[in-house]
Amino acid sequence: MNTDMSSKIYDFSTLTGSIDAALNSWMSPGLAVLTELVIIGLVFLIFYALLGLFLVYLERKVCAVIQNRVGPNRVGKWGLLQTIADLIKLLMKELIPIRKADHLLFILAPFIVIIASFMAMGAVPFAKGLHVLDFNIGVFYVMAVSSLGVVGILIAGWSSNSKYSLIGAMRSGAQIVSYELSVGLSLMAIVVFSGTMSLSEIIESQVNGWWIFKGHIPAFIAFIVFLIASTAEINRGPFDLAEAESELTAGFHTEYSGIKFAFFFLAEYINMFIVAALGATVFLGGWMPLHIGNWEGFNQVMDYIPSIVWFFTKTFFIIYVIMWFKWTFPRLRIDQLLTLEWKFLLPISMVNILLIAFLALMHWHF
Amino acid sequence: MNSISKYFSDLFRGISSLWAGMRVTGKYFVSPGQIVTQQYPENRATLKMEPRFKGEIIMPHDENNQHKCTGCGICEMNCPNGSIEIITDRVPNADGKPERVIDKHIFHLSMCTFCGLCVKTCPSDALAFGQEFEHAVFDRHKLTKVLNQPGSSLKKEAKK
Amino acid sequence: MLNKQELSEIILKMVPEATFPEGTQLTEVIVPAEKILALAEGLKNNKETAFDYLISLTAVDFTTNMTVVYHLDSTQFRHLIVLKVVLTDRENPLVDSVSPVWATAEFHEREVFDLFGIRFNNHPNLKRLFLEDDYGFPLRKDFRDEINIIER
Amino acid sequence: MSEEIIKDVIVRENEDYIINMGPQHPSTHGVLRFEVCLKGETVKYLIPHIGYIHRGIEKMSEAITYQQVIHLTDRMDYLSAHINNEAVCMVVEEAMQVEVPERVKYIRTILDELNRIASHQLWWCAFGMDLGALTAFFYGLRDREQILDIFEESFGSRLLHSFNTPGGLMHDVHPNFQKRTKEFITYFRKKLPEYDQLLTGNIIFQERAKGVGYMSREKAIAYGVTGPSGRGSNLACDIRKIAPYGAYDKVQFDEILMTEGDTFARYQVRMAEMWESLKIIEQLIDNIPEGDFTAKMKPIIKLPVGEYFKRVETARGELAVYVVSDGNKSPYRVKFRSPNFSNLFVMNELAAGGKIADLVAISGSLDLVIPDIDR
Repeated sequence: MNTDMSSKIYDFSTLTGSIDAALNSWMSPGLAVLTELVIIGLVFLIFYALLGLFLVYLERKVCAVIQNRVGPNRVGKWGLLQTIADLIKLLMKELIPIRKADHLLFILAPFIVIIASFMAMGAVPFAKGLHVLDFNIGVFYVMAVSSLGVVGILIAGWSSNSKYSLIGAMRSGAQIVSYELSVGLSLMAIVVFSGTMSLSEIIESQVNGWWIFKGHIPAFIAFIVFLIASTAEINRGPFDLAEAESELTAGFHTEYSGIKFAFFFLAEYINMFIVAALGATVFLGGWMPLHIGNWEGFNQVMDYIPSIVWFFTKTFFIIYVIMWFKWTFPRLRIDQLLTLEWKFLLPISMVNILLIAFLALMHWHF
Repeated sequence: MNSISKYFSDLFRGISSLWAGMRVTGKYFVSPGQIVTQQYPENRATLKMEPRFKGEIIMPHDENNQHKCTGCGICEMNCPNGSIEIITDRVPNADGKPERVIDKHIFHLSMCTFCGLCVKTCPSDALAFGQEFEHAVFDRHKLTKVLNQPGSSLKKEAKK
Repeated sequence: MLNKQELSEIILKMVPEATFPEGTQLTEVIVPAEKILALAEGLKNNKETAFDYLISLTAVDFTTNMTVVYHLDSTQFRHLIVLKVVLTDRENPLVDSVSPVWATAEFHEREVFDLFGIRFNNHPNLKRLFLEDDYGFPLRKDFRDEINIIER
Repeated sequence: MSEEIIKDVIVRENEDYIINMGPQHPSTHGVLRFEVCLKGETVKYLIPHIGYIHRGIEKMSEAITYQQVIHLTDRMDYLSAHINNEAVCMVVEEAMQVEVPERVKYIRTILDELNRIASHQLWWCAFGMDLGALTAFFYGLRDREQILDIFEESFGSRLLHSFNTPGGLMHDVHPNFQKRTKEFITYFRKKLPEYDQLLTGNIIFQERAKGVGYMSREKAIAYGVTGPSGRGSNLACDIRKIAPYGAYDKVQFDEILMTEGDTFARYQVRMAEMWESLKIIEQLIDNIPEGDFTAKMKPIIKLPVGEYFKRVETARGELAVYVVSDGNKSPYRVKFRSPNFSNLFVMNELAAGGKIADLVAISGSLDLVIPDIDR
């Protein structure tokens, strides 16, 4: 019954299949795969840059309206070109070499952070059929890759030979390492429900309702824990201790200038997108339209909205909530941050996992 | 047992306080009408400063280019940081007797702190505050202004 | 709340050499330099006076002498008193530091040292607060600085 | 810096992990440098270095007349400029035995309280921003604009208004001063609960502020900490109650005292003081007596020989003006006992043992204004 329903959703794999067939007809299979890789790389690069710039612009506008201001409105129609102007400015800025800094590591750090967010971006299912890396261990892969970012931050803090950045790096190291536990456990909750770790299958399993509704209370708790832990994972919101303006001026990227600073800046926003996409995929059913049980008419109507629109609205809703956190709450102190993780989030998510395993065993979820 | 209940009550009290804060910012997010920013360069035509705004010191001249400054120098004495210099010269008036007349009333806007003592202590109310506030100049010497316009003269009026 | 008469009796018991100038806005006491620390401790620990709050410690250069002025207040009785120490030696003015009695005195005394050059012995760390070391003592009446200060 | 100081810093440097917070630092609210010795995240000791904005106001005021000293004092604690000016005016008026008209007393007290609210609003913005709630900064400033517009309409300038002269006011208040002040009172009574909702109730804020930087009453008295910071540790030091001046004796308001003595207590004292100031203004705004706005004063003011002392409650604590006059038109010696000077040096006692984040919270709760420290 559910196969024909999902067939009506437009399937991008037909598009990718036709490109693949065309390429194979022109050139040898090896060369075809190579050009596909180049195309994917280019598409990703452009998407990456545009998304980063748009998210920076979105954050400045959202924060402006919350604070009763207008936000950027001078460069471009509604200030749309503002972030592009910022990028050009950062490109033109001089890369100030730091005396007695460890130059190799100093240059390497931004690249590690960017590569980590690039790799994590690969596993995100943008729409039905539009999926670059569809591992059968998707969730595990994203978790592993996103923890690479902290290595870059630590290297940046250590190599820029300044006391402020060292403190900032140490703080964010402790923070990210401890919050990965709760992110992992909250994602584990849905893996237990859906039985698989591959992101596309998790979405398929939500065809008759998103996990946050089907898993009722424990899934909702897991979603809240995921939101809090992932905000801490990307050094944002009430947990931005790594670059606490009022204490450490700019934390680990104090000494960076020019394009290296832009890498850190962009990577932070792309990490936010990845975390939001992951949350939307696992909890809110990624590109799967909202289906309610057996209301045929309602489900039909929902299917007409293309799946990519579903994905981006859910992701941008979560991004808005993350931004909402940042512009409302004061900053936590480093020891409160760790007690919140080890004394509150971790026990809650452990009990949650037990509860969910019991529910999955007894099939009490929908 | 009460420590567990305290644990949960702390948790829910905390979350409800967080939600209260988010309600405030959420309320302002959904009401862009509250935006208070003034688009300064664009609204220059409609921007009107308060009549008493202390923009700079000016010497009001009436229609036939006459002002009330007699060149007595009281404002120069009262200015705390010496931003007023009076240059007077002797001109024989109607009945031949040389009389002190103001030549140049030099006002260093760069040193003025807008304390208003000159305006207050001037016996003939010759000085006043102007509402002009755009004083950015590229050359510091432009900030040294001569308040009495060229060719202006003292306004004769019945002695109070 | 003690009035001037009772305060002067208590002080005379502690420091017989104290004198009380007349016609001043507040009750004033002139104390010899070596007795100031004893009087300070006495006034603070005495239950009736309980001067536990040093409002301000400053100095005035009367060209003939340098006077260190202590404004004291009691958080309990809220009666005010002004202690004065007259230092005639202008080259090396010296007076005991009252920082053991009131903690805030340590920094007021550093400011007085910085601007007047009055040294306070057994002061925890008598260094200048505002100015560099080679700069003179600006608030002295005989301080001349042709470059920065224009005599009008 | 002379060699001796450089050598001294080097000696201390290689033993301990010293970072300099300031003089350009987002959370020192001005050019003040904290030399902080750290062990990991906790602060071992802290040495405040001041003098970056020392203009020698006391030396300058020995060369200018009493009317001209007025507009030097609002450059000291620029957030309670009007209260500073009033202090010097009252010293001169008491010395000359000039009785100021009733109308001037009422207007001066209303403007003091408006100035206190504006100062507490800016403190709330900076304190929120120090702890990371950047939105609090904009809400506070948006509401502060209302007061600054009222000031601009009557005085002509928003922050540093030389509106007081010895003997009364420069000129009378603007005709619709009363109407706008009443509008502001109703407007701000709706906004203050939002401040509490956004920050005071917030669990993260309470965790950051409660129990941080405890100051006992004895330590507050020993270090001469006055104003809301002192009242946070149960020290009744409000000069408006001890030695009422202006129209404070005709007004009912209570002095806010907290006993906990930590950063959150100082925060609550200031928040409650905003409500009190609104109450004071409300009692005064409707019955400002008619009359002229200044007493008859000779143009050259010469104080009789002698010493004069006046204490005033600014937004940050007790400002005492001590004037020694030798009879001519400029004072022989002026000493400003500034509240921030004493409030600053208790920092070392409060911050030692805490984290860097606590150091920022404590310095925010003490509400330091650096030009007032250096004068």
